[in-house]
Amino acid sequence: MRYLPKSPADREAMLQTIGAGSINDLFAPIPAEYRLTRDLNIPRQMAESEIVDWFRQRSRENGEGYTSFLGAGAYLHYRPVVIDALISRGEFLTSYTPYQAEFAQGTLQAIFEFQSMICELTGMEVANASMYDGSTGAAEAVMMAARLTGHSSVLIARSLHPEYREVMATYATHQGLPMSTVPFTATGRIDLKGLEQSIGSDTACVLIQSPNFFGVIEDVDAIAEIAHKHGALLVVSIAEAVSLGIVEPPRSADIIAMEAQSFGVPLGFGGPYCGVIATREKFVRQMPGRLAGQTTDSNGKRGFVLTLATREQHIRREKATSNICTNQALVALMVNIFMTIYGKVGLKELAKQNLAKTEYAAQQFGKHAKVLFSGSPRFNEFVVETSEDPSAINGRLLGHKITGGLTLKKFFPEVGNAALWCCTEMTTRSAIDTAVGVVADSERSVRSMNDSSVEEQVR
Amino acid sequence: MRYLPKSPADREAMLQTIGAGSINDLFAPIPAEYRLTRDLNIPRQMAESEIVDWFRQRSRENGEGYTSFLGAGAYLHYRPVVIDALISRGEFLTSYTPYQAEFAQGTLQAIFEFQSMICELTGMEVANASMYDGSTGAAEAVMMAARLTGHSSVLIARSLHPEYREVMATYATHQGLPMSTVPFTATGRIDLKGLEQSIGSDTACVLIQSPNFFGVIEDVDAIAEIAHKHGALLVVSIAEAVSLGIVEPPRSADIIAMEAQSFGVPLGFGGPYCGVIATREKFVRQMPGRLAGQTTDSNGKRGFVLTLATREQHIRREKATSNICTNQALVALMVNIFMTIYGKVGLKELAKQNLAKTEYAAQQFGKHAKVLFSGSPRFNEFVVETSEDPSAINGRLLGHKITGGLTLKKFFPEVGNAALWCCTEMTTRSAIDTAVGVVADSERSVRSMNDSSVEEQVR
Amino acid sequence: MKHMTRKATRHISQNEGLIFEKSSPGKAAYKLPPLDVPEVDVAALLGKAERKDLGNMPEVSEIEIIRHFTRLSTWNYAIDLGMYPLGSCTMKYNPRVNEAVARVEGLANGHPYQPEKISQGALRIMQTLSDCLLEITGMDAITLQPAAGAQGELTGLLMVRAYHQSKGNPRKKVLIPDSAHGTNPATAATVGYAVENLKSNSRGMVEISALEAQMNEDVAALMLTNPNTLGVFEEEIHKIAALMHAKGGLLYMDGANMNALVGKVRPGDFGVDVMHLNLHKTFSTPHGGGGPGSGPVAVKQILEPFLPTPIVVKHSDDTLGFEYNRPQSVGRVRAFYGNFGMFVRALAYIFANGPDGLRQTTEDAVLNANYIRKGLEGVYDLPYSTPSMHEVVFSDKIQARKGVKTMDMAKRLIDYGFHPYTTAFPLIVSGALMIEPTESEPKEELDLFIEAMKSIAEEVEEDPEFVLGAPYHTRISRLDETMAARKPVLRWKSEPKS
Amino acid sequence: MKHMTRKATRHISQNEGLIFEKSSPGKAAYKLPPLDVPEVDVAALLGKAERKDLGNMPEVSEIEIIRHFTRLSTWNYAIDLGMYPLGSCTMKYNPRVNEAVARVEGLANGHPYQPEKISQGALRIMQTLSDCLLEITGMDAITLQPAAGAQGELTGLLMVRAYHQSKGNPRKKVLIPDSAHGTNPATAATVGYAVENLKSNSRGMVEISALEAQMNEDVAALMLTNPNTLGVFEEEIHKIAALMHAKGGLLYMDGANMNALVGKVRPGDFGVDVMHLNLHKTFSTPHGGGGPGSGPVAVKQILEPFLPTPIVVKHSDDTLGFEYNRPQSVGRVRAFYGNFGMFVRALAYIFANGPDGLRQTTEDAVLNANYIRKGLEGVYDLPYSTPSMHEVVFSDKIQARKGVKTMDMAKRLIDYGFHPYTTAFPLIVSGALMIEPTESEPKEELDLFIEAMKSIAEEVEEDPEFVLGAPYHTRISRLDETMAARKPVLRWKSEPKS
Ligand SMILES: Cc1ncc(COP(=O)(O)O)c(C=O)c1O
Ligand SMILES: Cc1ncc(COP(=O)(O)O)c(C=O)c1O
Repeated sequence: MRYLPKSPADREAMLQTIGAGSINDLFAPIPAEYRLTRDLNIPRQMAESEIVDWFRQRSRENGEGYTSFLGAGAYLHYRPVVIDALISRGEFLTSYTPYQAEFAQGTLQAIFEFQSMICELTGMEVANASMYDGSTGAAEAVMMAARLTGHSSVLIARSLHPEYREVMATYATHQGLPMSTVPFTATGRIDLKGLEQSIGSDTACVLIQSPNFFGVIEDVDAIAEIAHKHGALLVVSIAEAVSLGIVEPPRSADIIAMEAQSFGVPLGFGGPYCGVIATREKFVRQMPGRLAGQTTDSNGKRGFVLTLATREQHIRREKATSNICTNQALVALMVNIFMTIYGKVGLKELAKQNLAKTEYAAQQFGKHAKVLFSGSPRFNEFVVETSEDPSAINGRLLGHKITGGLTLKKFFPEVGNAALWCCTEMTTRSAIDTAVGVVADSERSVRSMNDSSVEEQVR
Repeated sequence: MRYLPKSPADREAMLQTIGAGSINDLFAPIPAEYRLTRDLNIPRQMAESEIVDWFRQRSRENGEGYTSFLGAGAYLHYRPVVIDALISRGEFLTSYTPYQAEFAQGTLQAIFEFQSMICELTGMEVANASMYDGSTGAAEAVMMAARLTGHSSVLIARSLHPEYREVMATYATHQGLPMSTVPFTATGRIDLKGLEQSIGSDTACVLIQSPNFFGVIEDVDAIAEIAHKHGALLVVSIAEAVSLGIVEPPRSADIIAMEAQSFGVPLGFGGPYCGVIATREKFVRQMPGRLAGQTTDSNGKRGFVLTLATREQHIRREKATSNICTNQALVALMVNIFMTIYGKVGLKELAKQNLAKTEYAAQQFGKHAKVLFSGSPRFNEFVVETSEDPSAINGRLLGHKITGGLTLKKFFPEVGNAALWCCTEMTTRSAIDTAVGVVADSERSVRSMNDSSVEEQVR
Repeated sequence: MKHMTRKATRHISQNEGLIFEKSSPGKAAYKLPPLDVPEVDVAALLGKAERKDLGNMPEVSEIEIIRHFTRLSTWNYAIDLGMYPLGSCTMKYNPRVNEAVARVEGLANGHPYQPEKISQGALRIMQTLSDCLLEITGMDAITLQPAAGAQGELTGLLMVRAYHQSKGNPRKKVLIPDSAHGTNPATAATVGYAVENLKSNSRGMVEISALEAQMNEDVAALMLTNPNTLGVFEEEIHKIAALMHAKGGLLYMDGANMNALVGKVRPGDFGVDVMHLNLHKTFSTPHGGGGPGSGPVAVKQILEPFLPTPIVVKHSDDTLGFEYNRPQSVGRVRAFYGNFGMFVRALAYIFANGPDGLRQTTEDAVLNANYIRKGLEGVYDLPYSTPSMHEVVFSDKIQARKGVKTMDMAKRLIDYGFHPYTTAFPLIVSGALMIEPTESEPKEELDLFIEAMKSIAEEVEEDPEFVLGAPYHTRISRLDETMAARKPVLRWKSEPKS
Repeated sequence: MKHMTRKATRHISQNEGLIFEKSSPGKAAYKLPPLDVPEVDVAALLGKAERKDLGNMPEVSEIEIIRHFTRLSTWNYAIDLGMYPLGSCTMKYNPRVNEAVARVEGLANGHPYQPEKISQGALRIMQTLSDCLLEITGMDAITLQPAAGAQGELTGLLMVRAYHQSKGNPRKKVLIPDSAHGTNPATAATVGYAVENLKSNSRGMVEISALEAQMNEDVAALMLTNPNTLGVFEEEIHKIAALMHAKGGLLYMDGANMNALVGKVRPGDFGVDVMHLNLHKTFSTPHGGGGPGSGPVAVKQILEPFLPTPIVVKHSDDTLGFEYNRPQSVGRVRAFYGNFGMFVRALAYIFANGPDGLRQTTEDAVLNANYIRKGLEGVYDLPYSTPSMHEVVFSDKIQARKGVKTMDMAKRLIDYGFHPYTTAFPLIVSGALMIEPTESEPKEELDLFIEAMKSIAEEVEEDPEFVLGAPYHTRISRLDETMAARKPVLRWKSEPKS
């Protein structure tokens, strides 16, 4: 009961003031037959040291100490220690949504700065305070596009993160928003011809990802042109925010739905992350999520408030632009601090290091196996096709304390024995060389097996 | 240069304002022949990630993951996470000595509470804001005793922490304070007869430790009686603060010099720790170190200030009670928070767990080897005498990822093959059993060797 | 100050501009390690996709960043500073050990796609938390995937829809009491249901006869908050459940107010079919200025087939894993597995409390709310005299006569050093003061709060104009929200170069 | 406020009593794990040594502790909040990475007596830091043992004494300029030396002729701060060293002001024999409200035999270890090896800067001080016009005519949102304003400071009485220090039970 600030005497005195004979008097409204008369069957109260030990043990069972080549929507970048030092301040950590602006200017100004930086980076005019994550952000962006256009079907690139596609499907089902998929070509980019064919006058938007799930940068302008020609909006999902340091943002998009996890948010086994939606000013009243805006106080001093709340559920209820309430504020603050630390020059340099590591790795892998889509520009991910099933190779890599690239079979059976590899500034050359070595060994042994089976056949 | 908040343009503008042509103009007062015209030969500027990696590597070389039975003036107790969460607040971490009271009430009130709790725990009337550590605190307490009595020799228990003794010797050398040592008896306690014989009318104080270096609780009242009878003061050093939860404080002492590391301060390879001196009110003006005192502001509101500064070097210079200036403030704050967390009931319960673990361990060791001084009351340390050199046993324990007790030979050649073991609430029964097992094996193999050499002799 | 408060004083507070106003070319807070692979020619690799310029992104040093956010933080109120009695938000203590364990290396750095073999720690956490939450709610199956309460609602209603669909008819409507939180109707709309309002009765509860009248085969579910947003336990919950079930409908419970129930009664036992929990309310994960949250959805057996994918399962070799192949699933509601970091924190909270601690927590929460109710009864109008559980809702009826509204008194409360109560709802109370102290408040703080509220009521009597001008003691005075909405300035822009 | 400041505003601040005033029997913030060994009978084990009662130790819960110390903290000013121009204290930015690496498990939990074999990490840190500090100072050997600057002085003078002793005569006196910090004479006394004052000349420096006159075979050493406490570099340092050495004396340098020199000039090169460093000043370890510090002492070869034990050595197998067997050593100055946690931080700081960063740091520190000097020249009296290095010392001569002293203006500066400068010394300046901005201040903050100081000077002209009443904007007004000293209340006492 170490969190409870009451002594038995306090409780007694309070009950007396209230005029209750015992605490259970206060629970009288609960029908007696439902009242729990036993202890919950959960673990007994533990000491803090036991709790810490228990989770440390879980940590040791959870890949502690492995070097990873996994990306696919969750990226390992260095997190400057300043981030946690600052977000751990109780004034940020333990405050609520800044509904009372005069008592929450810290959070509000930080949100305003977050929105501003997201705009700078994405080339959009307005950005919101955050969405749950990249996948739900993308789904909300599509619903927003449907409201904006009044159209009611959606085109989705197959090269969008497959789990984002699934989420999109879940959200769209009951919105009367039929979805269809646009394939990618051998370049790893969206099939523009296919897009032209699928798009129609009822298309609310085209949803693509760039860099896409394979790390390939799409020709956004070409896609935008097609979309706009048909009165559809272009929604671009960005899953790897660090790409914005060196990859031109999709300025021709109408809505950008971004996952900002790369900006200082721990991998954390998949969450909490930080979605964010950015768009043009003229679309702002259809935007979901909270917005901080600048205003003045009664003495003319600059200050910030949550604004345009008439879009939101607590005012508009069933007519709101979204049902979102709690968002990812503290994670957005991490992102904010990360963007501030790296800033104008650092984000570029960081992105460049990612590019260089990835280029080196792709070159090395390319010597032994096939790197798919290698004619297209890419950021920090690439697909390696091997002769052997990549799961088997990954199994061997675990022995080197390395987590290999993501096996694509589950999501993209059409690419065969392929895996999605990711390098960031954290990936060392020696880890790359080790992984390449294991892949090379695999290729060699498959070749020699093939040779010997050829020999066998010959014999 | 990430810590430097200036752009090249800022520097240029400032130089212009100053009227300097270049930054080196400002270094003109340094004779040219001494100016460094090369880079310092130190490691190149490192990225934060590299720094973290470097120290993590050092950590792995530094006993990470070992279970330890070491005490001897540095104790491993559980540190509630609240401590670091609070002392990491910039307002505590990055403020200076509270010389400007109106802008430092947080630090000052915390010091006042620290002093108050130290008084409660030690049974003394006043306590200071901290000293460097237990060893220097003891030395300062002795010099204080010399000033108070006007006497000029010192008696020191041999059962005082041997490094404290060394520090005492260093400090005393040039103070004209001849030191002599009072031995301990087979009970592990100070030789009261020896004390009676050594003490004289010129003795400024008797300095003992309780629980002493062997974990044995001294008969403080008896020692105090002897000291006082001869006009000497009794200075008691307490190295294991947790003992105060269950061991009667040395109320008959005149000065208590305490090491409070046990109260929430990391082992940290020996520092920073937290010394503190507590004494009687009448001695306060000879006390070294800072003191916070209560007062009121011009509106009669309660507030706190540093006080009795006329004892200190910045006012009194060569006539000060001590040369101490910077103390261990942030560490004292850790101690403060720890004391607050455990409080009146928790400190007792904590101490009781230490006692129980130690008793269990001593019992178990006692089945196979000799536990010295076991007739005397002890807290959480005990001395085990083995047939084999304990260093050899400890070498084997390292294989079990256990750090055995401290080999005493270096400090106390007279005790032979003995080691000082410590158990705290962190020591698990299974670790104790493993260590006991290794000691038991050692005893068995020595016995069988002896047996076989006896056999050999017989043959 | 008209009246004095023992709670707070004024003190000097640092000003701070926008980060962009501190930027200057050449300052930097980062440093990258040297590259251990060859440099690349970006133009050659990216072609026209290369970005040349990062616009007005700031350039500042580390100390400026520390000061910037430290200064900003000092302008916020927080639970760590005092009582934060926002009704319906359960602003309880956020234990520090939660933060510590969430940052343990293997948990903070675990990749969602790392092999199951090296994900056993995370899976075990999810499994253990699920077990605990099922025991606490008395439900049969659970998903941890939803990111917050509202997404929990969405997930729950999707399952409701899938369930009815599986019976051949998704039905058309969801019944929602007029006292409900805005997310309830907003969610129902998202799932494609029409929202039908259910009027509360004079005791602030569902009127059984009204429910009887409105319930029919078109109704998919009733979304009920229990205790409801008045802090009132629906005493006839069993009848409500029976009524719904009789017509094939389901009972959805918005679990935002579970802090009134944990360890004392289980929704699964009183007829709830599906419910969400807010780990960021009941289970102490921090609010963080608005999030992140986590909104697990617990269901009865009948709804289990519809849970989002993946779910955690135990393999035959006793290791844990994810099961994706669930044909009746409503699908994913977000990428990966949910806000895992919040699972860690919530589980740490459950461990720290145990069965006895959780029960005592609930009791203290209810005790605190009733203590405040007692202290302010008569001073403020109590629109519903029904017994309060974990929160109490007053109205500004008495003060409104002097022209002072709930929001005005809220602003004045800031001057007294307290964060205000919730003013935005429940809509059935005009001018609501919705007060939820949680269990984390000592008697001392409650007494100060009661004192402050009484003092404000006196001020309203003596000088209503004065109260309307509040707050007076904050670094800025009342902000112009109308202007903010009329001419939205939603981002910083660099001054046009002259 | 008479004049406006752009630096700060007033805001609401939480009150908080003493922790004892929150205590109540039965509250607890701790919980111990179940005991895995048998319970013991305390009375049987301890007999009369058993403690029965812990007096008035508090009983409070965790949330109350979080609030208590969080509230207290908000009453403090700090580097993280803004400029902290305490002269001689080098209040520079305390990097957060230092705190992170100091908490890495094997370093935070290393026991000082663990076997050398598993202490190589800590030893390597000590070794690397020592190497860096020797390169920075240009000295030959070093001890990291002293806990702070003053203990560094003690250690240095002990070595001086041991050195002279080894030559047959410990000598009697230490020369100390009148501008020196109080620890210098206090330390000399502790080591048993008589202190002889050395008068500064009109330029604020050591007067060579005076030194010549006072230097003789009775003098063990000159303790010199360089740059001295006026922020002035002793231009004739080479002559000073030569003079000392000619008479067999040693030159001790108080390195408190090394922030003016690092990377630009090395004391070892200009004749210093022994010096201490303050890791908590020059090397960025946090001040923490008054400590901990760390005061390594670096020496020339001739003093190496006298270093405290143990020292770090490299064994023949290239592992590191401690060497205890040093017969000429002055002995230990504290238990274990010094404030190791500060070594980690200081080394992290050196790594983060590198040679270029350290030099730029020094240049910026000197630039900042000179910028302030320029900005306030004429407004405040500059008693010595000698060029300033890293700090500038004004006097209150102009303002004192109106009855306003340096401490009064310091209090008023608080109202402007700045921590005051140092007022206590150097004693050779009556009414000193000793201002050390460090390199951590942006131009913007310096401009605000200059503006504030000018504004205060104007206020003194216009309304000196007003300034005498400062501070006005803090949560408490000026505290009665006289009463505190006259009737000391140094601890809380429970109210006598009535
Ligand atoms: C009663 C009720 N339901 C639903 C919600 C929405 O929960 P969330 O903010 O986690 O989405 C809230 C949040 O305040 C609430 O109070
Ligand atoms: C010039 C000078 N010398 C010595 C000291 C004493 O150093 P410490 O406080 O680390 O003991 C100080 C501290 O302020 C100082 O400024």
